[in-house]
Amino acid sequence: MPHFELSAFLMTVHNLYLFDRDGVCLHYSEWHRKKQAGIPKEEEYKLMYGMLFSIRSFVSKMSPVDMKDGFLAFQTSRYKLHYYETPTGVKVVMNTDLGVGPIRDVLHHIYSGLYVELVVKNPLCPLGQTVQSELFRSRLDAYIRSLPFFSARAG
Amino acid sequence: MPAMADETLFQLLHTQVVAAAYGAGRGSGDEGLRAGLTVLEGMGFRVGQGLAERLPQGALAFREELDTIKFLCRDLWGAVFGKQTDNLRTNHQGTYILQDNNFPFLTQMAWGQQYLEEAPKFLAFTCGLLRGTLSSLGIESSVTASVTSLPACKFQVVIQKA
Amino acid sequence: MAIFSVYVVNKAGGLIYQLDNYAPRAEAEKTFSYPLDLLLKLHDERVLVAFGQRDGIRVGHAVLSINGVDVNGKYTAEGKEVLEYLGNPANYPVSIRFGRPRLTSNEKLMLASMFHSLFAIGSQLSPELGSSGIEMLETDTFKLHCFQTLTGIKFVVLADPRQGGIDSLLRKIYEIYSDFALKNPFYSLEMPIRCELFDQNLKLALEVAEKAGTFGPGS
Amino acid sequence: MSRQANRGTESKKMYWYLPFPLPSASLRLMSSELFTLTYGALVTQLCKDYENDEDVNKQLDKMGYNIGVRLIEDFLARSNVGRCHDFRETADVIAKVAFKMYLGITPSITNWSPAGDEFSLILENNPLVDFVELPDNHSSLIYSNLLCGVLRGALEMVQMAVDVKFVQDTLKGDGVTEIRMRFIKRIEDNLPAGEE
Repeated sequence: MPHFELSAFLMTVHNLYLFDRDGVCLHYSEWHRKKQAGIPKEEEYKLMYGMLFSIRSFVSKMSPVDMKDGFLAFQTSRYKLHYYETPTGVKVVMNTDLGVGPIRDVLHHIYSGLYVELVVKNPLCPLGQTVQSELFRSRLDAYIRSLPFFSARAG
Repeated sequence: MPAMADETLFQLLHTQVVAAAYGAGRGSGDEGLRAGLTVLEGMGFRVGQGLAERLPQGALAFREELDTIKFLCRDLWGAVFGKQTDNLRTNHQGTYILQDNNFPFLTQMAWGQQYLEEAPKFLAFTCGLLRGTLSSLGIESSVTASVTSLPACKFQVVIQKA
Repeated sequence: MAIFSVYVVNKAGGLIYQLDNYAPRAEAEKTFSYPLDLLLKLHDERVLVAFGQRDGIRVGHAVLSINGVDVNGKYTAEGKEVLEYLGNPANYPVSIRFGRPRLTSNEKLMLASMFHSLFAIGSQLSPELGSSGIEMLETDTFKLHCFQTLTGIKFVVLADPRQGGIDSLLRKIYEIYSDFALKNPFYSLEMPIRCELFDQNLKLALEVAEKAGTFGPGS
Repeated sequence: MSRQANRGTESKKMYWYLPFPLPSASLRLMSSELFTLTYGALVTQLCKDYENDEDVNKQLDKMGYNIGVRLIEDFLARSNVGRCHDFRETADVIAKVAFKMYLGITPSITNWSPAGDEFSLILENNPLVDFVELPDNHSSLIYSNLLCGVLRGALEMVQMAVDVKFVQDTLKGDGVTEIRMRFIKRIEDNLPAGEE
């Protein structure tokens, strides 16, 4: 029997990773996370990126037909990982609970409305490094908290 | 509201203009900073002169100094930054303060104090632009900028009496 | 609707059973004059399209045949290197058939063990307590469903994103596995499953599931 | 309005009204020329800072590259252009979407190489060079070289290594301005070192 939690889904956003095409973790933030990975953060980012990199090549080989968007999401018994990648290799990864449906437009907004506007267009933000801009961090945090499927209660 | 595409291209070019002003061995530390600001202001001045020459003749029918400054606040700012300045003050003795609470070269940087010490580099070109436009309109001036909390900043225009 | 393939993976990540149920053929044959306006590259003993897309030929497609004769990996039927052959203007015009490369059994083994480790990482990186490994993985062309037994055997089904009834299919496969593999005295655990009855019952179960149809929009 | 006590140059707040707004057309004109004028000031400054034209050309290309690697992200955010898998597709997107969006012109695409890995962009009017005459002591200056850097930087970010150069330039007396683009190789994105 697949492990299937029948309790009412508590809509929530767990955490978010932002990577560039070289695997640099540009940004990480979390909102409701009950379990840590048990390894240092830098190792966690490498493990996450390595997993995503492998999934990309895994799905491109496994796919029976030519793909367009490719890998979209995966889920386990307790959470769902949503994935969005741009032609420049910027990767937006958001973990939510199982009840959250496709959120491609949300991830696209994080890329175009927040990362491009407040990091790429900030002359003082060098590319390929962890983002230092506080404006980007605060706007991202505010945006995530404003999402309909973000619920503080689950904290 | 993100800027128009061509405004974005201009902003990215402006970033390279700032980089050029501080490149080419202009010295480091304060001396380098001053030299860079002067070069930036100089480039802005040339662009300001060029812009003023392309004004439709009608716009030059100003007599009043104040009207010229208002022209800067509305039309020049509109053409260059896609918005108007938010405030204009004057002591009626040739000193004007143009305030922009959302200066486009700063809006992507911060909301508050972060990058405060770097901000002046992104204002010098505009100082020169204002001075250059005024000088083409026959008004000599000195223009300085100040920023205390991004993305707001002030440009002080002091008219040199003949 | 379509169920594309089934994989059974043992505790150590070894592939012990694999079935291709439905593999749509996406192929395109075209005659080219010299020089070839597609960029080819060698990858895993095959010649693939690296850049350039036209008339149904896509990046990632493999050279399947030259002038109607199937190639053998990176060699032509006559044993010459495909890349060399296509680099020589004398061989033009040439008719080349391109298509999505079929997975070799070696690649299937590698992909099974890759999924095995991805499954585990999915659990390790979970932000919630008590999470299993990856149970479902979604792309725009297929959904991968995985059911892991308490004994660590993974049953993996790849199907069209809109194919329904996969959970019950996975349970059915588990029953067939215990009936026709586990209970078969000649089958040793964790080893490749070569039981005829397992094979037949599994194919039957796939047909039933495909006919059960789909849920969600579209046929 | 009461006169403020003389607090230095601090002046009293004054509500100002505008005599008459400029017609928006002339605003559009000024903003499009702003880019050209700013570019001119940049080139002039570089010619002061560097003795020979080769160094200026190199600086312009480097600055263009710095713009291109960021401009591509803005372009992708604005247009929903997907990954480019073909050089002909790429040429169309550059000429018909990117140039139109950022410079307001649509260069024509010509002179395809037989292998489809080289083409030319023909610009009837190069917006960078309005009102510019090249002084004769700068004969080997490639005035618009920034454009080559922008294209090279942007395409590199989408995994295409390309060579971009001017082969004709109206500034040098040619009939049109022609930018030659040659596909070198596809850049595979690989795993950072030290990964499993």
